[in-house]
Amino acid sequence: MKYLDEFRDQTLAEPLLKELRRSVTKPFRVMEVCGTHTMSIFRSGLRTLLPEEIELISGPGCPVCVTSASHIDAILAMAELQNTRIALFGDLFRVPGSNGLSLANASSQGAKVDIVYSPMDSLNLARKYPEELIVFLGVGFETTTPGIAATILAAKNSALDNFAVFSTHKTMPPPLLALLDDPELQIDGLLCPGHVSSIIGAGAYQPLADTYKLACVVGGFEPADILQALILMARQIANGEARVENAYTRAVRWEENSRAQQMVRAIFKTADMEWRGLGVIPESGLAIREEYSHYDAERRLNIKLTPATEPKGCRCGEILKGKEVPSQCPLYGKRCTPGNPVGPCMVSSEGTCAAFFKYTQ
Amino acid sequence: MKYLDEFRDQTLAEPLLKELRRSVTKPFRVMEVCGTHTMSIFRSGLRTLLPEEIELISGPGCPVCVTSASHIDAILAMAELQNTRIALFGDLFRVPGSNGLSLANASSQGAKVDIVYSPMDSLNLARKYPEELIVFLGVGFETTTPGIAATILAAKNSALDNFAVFSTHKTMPPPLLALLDDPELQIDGLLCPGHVSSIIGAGAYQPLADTYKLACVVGGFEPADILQALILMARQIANGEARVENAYTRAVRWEENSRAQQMVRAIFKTADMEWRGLGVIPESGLAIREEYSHYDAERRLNIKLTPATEPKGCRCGEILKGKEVPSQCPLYGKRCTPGNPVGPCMVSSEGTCAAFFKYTQ
Amino acid sequence: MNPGNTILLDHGSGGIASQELISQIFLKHLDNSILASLEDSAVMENHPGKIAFSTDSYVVDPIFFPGGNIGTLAVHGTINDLTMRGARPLCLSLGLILEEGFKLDDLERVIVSIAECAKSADVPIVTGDTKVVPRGKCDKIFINTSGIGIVEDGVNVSSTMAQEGDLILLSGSMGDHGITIMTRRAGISLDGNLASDSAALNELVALLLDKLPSGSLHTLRDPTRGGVATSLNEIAAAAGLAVEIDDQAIPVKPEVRAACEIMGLDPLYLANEGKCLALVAPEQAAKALQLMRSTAVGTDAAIIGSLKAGKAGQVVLRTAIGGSRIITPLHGEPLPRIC
Amino acid sequence: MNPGNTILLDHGSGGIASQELISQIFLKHLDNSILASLEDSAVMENHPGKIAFSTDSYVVDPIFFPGGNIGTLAVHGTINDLTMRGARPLCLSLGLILEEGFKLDDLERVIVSIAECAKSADVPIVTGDTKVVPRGKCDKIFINTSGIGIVEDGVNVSSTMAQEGDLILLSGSMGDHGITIMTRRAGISLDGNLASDSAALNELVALLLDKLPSGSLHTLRDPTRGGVATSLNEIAAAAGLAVEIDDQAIPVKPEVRAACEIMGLDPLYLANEGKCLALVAPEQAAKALQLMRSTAVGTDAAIIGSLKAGKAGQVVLRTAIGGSRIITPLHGEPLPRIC
Amino acid sequence: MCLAVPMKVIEIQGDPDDFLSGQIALVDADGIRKETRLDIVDRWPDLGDYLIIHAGFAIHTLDPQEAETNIRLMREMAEKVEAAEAVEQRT
Amino acid sequence: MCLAVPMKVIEIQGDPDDFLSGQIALVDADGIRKETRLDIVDRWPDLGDYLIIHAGFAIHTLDPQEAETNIRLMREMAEKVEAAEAVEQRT
Ligand code: SF4
Ligand code: SF4
Ligand SMILES: [Mg+2]
Ligand SMILES: [Mg+2]
Ligand SMILES: [Mg+2]
Ligand SMILES: [Mg+2]
Ligand SMILES: [Mg+2]
Ligand SMILES: [Mg+2]
Ligand SMILES: [Mg+2]
Ligand SMILES: [Mg+2]
Ligand SMILES: [Mg+2]
Ligand SMILES: [Mg+2]
Repeated sequence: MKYLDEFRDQTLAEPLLKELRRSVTKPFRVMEVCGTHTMSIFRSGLRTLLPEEIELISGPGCPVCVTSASHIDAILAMAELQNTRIALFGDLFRVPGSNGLSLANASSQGAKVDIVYSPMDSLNLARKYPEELIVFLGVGFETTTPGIAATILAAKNSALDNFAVFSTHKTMPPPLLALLDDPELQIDGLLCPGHVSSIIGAGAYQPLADTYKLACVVGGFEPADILQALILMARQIANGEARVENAYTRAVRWEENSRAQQMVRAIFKTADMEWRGLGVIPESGLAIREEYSHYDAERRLNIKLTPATEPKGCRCGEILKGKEVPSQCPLYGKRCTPGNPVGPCMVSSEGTCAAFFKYTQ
Repeated sequence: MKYLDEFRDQTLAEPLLKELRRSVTKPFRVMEVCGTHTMSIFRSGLRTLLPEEIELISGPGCPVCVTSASHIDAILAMAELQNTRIALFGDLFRVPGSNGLSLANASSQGAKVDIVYSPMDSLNLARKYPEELIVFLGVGFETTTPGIAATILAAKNSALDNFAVFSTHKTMPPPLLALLDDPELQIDGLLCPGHVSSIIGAGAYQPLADTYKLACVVGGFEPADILQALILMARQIANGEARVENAYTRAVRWEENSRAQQMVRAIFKTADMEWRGLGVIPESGLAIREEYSHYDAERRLNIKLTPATEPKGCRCGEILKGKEVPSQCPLYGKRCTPGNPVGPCMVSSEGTCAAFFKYTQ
Repeated sequence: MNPGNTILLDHGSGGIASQELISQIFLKHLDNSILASLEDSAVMENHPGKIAFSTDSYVVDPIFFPGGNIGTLAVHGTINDLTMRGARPLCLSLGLILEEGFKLDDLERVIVSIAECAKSADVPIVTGDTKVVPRGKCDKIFINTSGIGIVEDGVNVSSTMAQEGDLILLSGSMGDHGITIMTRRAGISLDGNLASDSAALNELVALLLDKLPSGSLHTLRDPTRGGVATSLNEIAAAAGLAVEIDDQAIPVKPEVRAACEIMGLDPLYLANEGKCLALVAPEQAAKALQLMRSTAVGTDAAIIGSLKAGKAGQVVLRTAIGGSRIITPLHGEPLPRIC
Repeated sequence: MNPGNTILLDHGSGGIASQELISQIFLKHLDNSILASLEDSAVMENHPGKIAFSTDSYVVDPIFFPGGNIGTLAVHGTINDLTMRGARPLCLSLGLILEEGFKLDDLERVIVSIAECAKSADVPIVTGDTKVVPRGKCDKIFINTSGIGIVEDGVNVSSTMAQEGDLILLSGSMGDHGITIMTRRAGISLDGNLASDSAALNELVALLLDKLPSGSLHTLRDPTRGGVATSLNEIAAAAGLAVEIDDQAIPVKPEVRAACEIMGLDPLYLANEGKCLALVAPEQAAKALQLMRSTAVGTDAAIIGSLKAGKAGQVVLRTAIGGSRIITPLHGEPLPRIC
Repeated sequence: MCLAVPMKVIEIQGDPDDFLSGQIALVDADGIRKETRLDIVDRWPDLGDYLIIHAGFAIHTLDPQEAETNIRLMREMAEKVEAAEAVEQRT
Repeated sequence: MCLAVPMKVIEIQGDPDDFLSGQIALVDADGIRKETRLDIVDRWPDLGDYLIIHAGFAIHTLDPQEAETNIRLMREMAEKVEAAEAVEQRT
């Protein structure tokens, strides 16, 4: 595929790797914030090639994995309602609620559960099943939210009544701030998420660079992209700098995508949000505005979130900060396995706990 | 089974057959009015044993077979309605409407069609599917109608709202009169239907015996019952008598079953009725009274019967009178076969045309 | 295997959940070394003789019923079909289609029955397959079994081998399975001591093949769907002869007959799942009958008629009162009637 | 067959409607003398060698798709499973479960495909069974095929025969079938030139068996559900060895890769229906590759890796940039993702 | 028309004059048991009586004496025939 | 988070300023075609442009020049490394 294959090319990756090794002058720790970065690093085998001075820490950047058990519980309750059909991204299908049950179980019990590729596909479901309420599960960060906002607007514009969104939308900076505010968290650089940055602009990381003295580099998702980003980061660290740099210029500008952000602001407002493994983080989520409350599944179905009862013992918060390893968690390998995940680090197939489990069995 | 096996016994049937042969002094024609008699004569092989002086003519006494194509069309239209479930006796499942399609086809196209043993079973369906209207297909003669009347009353008494009956109920005397009024129809005796007579009483045939000078004998359904009835009939004919006799005294009295008849009269009133193969016969049917119109599917669903368009050419009327044989029908073996029956004589697996087809292939 | 204790779509993915199902339920109960190899196909020693091969799918509703369940039918049915050609059953395959949401406990109950039946008939399940379909796309569980058997040299049993004069034996009572299933269905509730006759016939047939002189057992047929009426028509048609049977000779249990009378059904058209027809040279019929009756599944065996010259393909029944009627094949699924 | 031109419950009754279906659709297209005898089981000549036996049920939705239909899968799938043990396929059974209301035209279309595939692979359908379930109790049509094959003396192909040093050949591109089906499902609409790879591999395998020195072809496996990732894990586990493969050597069509990128899927986990893995002694690998490439179904064949000493059961992938990752078996049905 | 079978009453519920109560009998034939409605039966049965059942409703309470008479009359007729035949054969 | 792929625009419907019209582009990658929404894209694309598509929405119109620069810069970096290495090896 054009604009993908070029950046996967070994003839590019190999010299970039050499340049990276050359640029690294001392050990440093990088948090790759974004789950898609984690995934790409894993799939390309990059982790096995990086100089050992670079320690990669996977951040809280998989929106599916950080969806809290109490949100899943609420979703399972909606799935049981008569005349309700749940539309969702496939990633969410197997994420468990507080009793270990997921939408895969709900589906097996007769809940109507449809996997869609795009939120717009759920409007087609609404047309196809006029007697049902289609509840789209709104998960995602800055990249995904604008499309869901646009879908709500499209529903309104086409007077589709039987459609609502259950919003668990999250924004990226707050959990990063929460992690970075922990003095014990020692990281030197942030590999900033490429597609989130397409929306919020590379400039959004300036405060992080300034406040926490972090080398912030926005990177694309192909191996060469990541290597280039790491080279820039290594150079900053070697030079004692802490700037925002953009290594993904083909997709990311310094400024935000204002069409997308305006769409989000029109439909959503900030709200407190619970994160799996991290608890409630103030102002870290997005709720549907009053004006669009008709499209808000939470209000329309009068859903009350049962206060977070995260499984006792999950150490994800500490693991995400790189302060602990999975085997220190009392649930690891016992109550918490890839087949029956408890925390986000096990839910994500490339999460730290899942990877640890898989490769140490 | 007690009270069945005794009357199937060869040690009884054999001497009765001899007595019958002895009692027959000249050829005579008997119409066995009732489809169950036809069936029993066939299943027991009695037809192969009777003296050849006795010619049996099968009458219009199968309530399923005489249900008109226009009634079936109306039923198929109801079966297509949303939130409607058809409950019916199994016999009706394959009876075709005017375009050759039956409830078996409707079912294959997604219509909800439930076969029941008793009309009361359809009240259970009404309880099980509260959002659907259960339409019970009321077919039957005097024997069946009282139970259906009692079912309507039970629905009313238990305030079951989602239940209605589509009434194609018929009464026996009118079509007999219609057939007997044809001067070309030459019959000497009537084998009167045992279970209809349980309800209407043997006395009901007195006018027929008087008017048409027919030997009328009420018979049970086991071989010995039928033989005994034929013996009584042969004796009457030998003696030039035309009386009503009851050879089924264990189940039939001279008087009607007034509890059953009162039940019918409370719920139904007489109405004109279309018969397959015979056309509309005045006052030959039963319609649900105004007071119970809530349980009348015809009114509740505003069903209009499309005027009888019996397939052109069907000679059932003549065949039922014994005036023609099936091969004289232009549809016989071509458009009309047991797999795709047109007239009642082919619908019933023991009907004259079906039997003719089966045993001459 | 999953917290909800039901079948999930993932159990049919071919991945880890499928493997868990295989090891925790299938291999646990059906274990044998050929099956356990989990290769694309089973490979077994061959035996001299011809190869018999048969397949049947089982979709019975309800899946559990007095006298058996869908699993017992699946094992017995295919064993019987093999046996009806005089084959010694060698092995079975097991193809499952499961509905998302099907209870794992019910699955295990079915698999345990399959294991027991396979073991008691000494016919192992050597290869299998499991698919899962979304809820509402099948009804709990459908099973296919196929089977291989070996027809020893000199054995030649088929409908075309039937000969004029052959006596027709029936190994037991008619209609038990069909009426049992019908009275379990919604809408028709009869209580009583009805039970399916689900049983394997391989021992009974092996006895006939062993003890009767070679060439005297001509035809075998198991009267399943369509009943003995349809099977006899098929035999008569294949043999080009007429069949004559005696109504009073056909064993029918009193409770089955009573249920049939109530619903207006004919036991000759109801399905059986552990019975066979055997056409035997007349001089060996008495011995064949005695052999059948010596087996647990053949205690009610009877000689019910014979093959005659006459209208090819016609089946005539002599009735209790000495009359006769022609028995046609089943026209449509038997349904309860009012007239 | 009926005025509505759809399957009715009566078509599964075992009576006259069933017989009409058999003669007017099945025998019309699948005709051969063994099937046409319509006995309880087929009886065939045996052949020297071991017996291979396999079964699979097919429940694919949609039933028609570019590159094939449920019928082509049913024939190819079981032929391929037999072939994966080095067997020469002898015959197939055909078990149909039909939904009341299924269009007879669609049924005939499927049967015609089955007939064509069976004929072109020279593996006849010798026995069959048809059941009909009420509307809503299955999804249009489910098919089971089981098959018998003969493994000639001296042939011994299985996962346990895989040896250290064996080279791993793949007969063609990955993911074609899986991605084609996924993009036909409701909710996910991609246009493009995607087509299932449904094909029979018996000729390709026969060629390898004939032309390679005896004993040099060790293992065959068709990477269907679970994809090549899962098949390689199964081989590694059975052989007690490690597998190492090269990502860049694995053939994937550009359009398949593009569709996978869009939906976040990995072609290594997608089903294939006309491909096989072959493990060959290293000195014969080049010849085996050339033989594969000489067949119509093997033009894109490639050597993708080898069997190594190492952690038993582990599969390691060398990535395009020279890194490595561990390939686990499929965890759950692949679903489109956003991250 | 009108398949109906005799079954023996083994239990009775309800009251002949109260249509609002369930008028139900449990009946048996050769071990097969079935609930049948008594709403339209001509005569309220006693335990041990036989009912003629059609489509779930008892339409008639069989008079056991009448039934025995029925059989007896037929038997007599039959015996007379046999006797006559025996005479014929002897002559 | 946020799987997204570049695909080439081959057809455009709707108007950048009218949210009520369907804002849709037909996009292609290696023969795979998909309709994508343009509601939230940063810059209204021209035919032949590449869009970055996430969950059915274009989130960014790829600047072809920027992309080429992107690749060029990487290549230059890579070439420099190779050249340096060649020098090293020679010495
Ligand atoms: S093992 Fe499970 S519970 Fe423990 S930290 Fe990891 S994800 Fe959380
Ligand atoms: S053959 Fe058919 S159409 Fe003709 S008289 Fe008989 S039933 Fe009527
Ligand atoms: Mg396989
Ligand atoms: Mg079979
Ligand atoms: Mg069978
Ligand atoms: Mg399989
Ligand atoms: Mg179900
Ligand atoms: Mg059979
Ligand atoms: Mg298989
Ligand atoms: Mg297979
Ligand atoms: Mg079969
Ligand atoms: Mg369907």
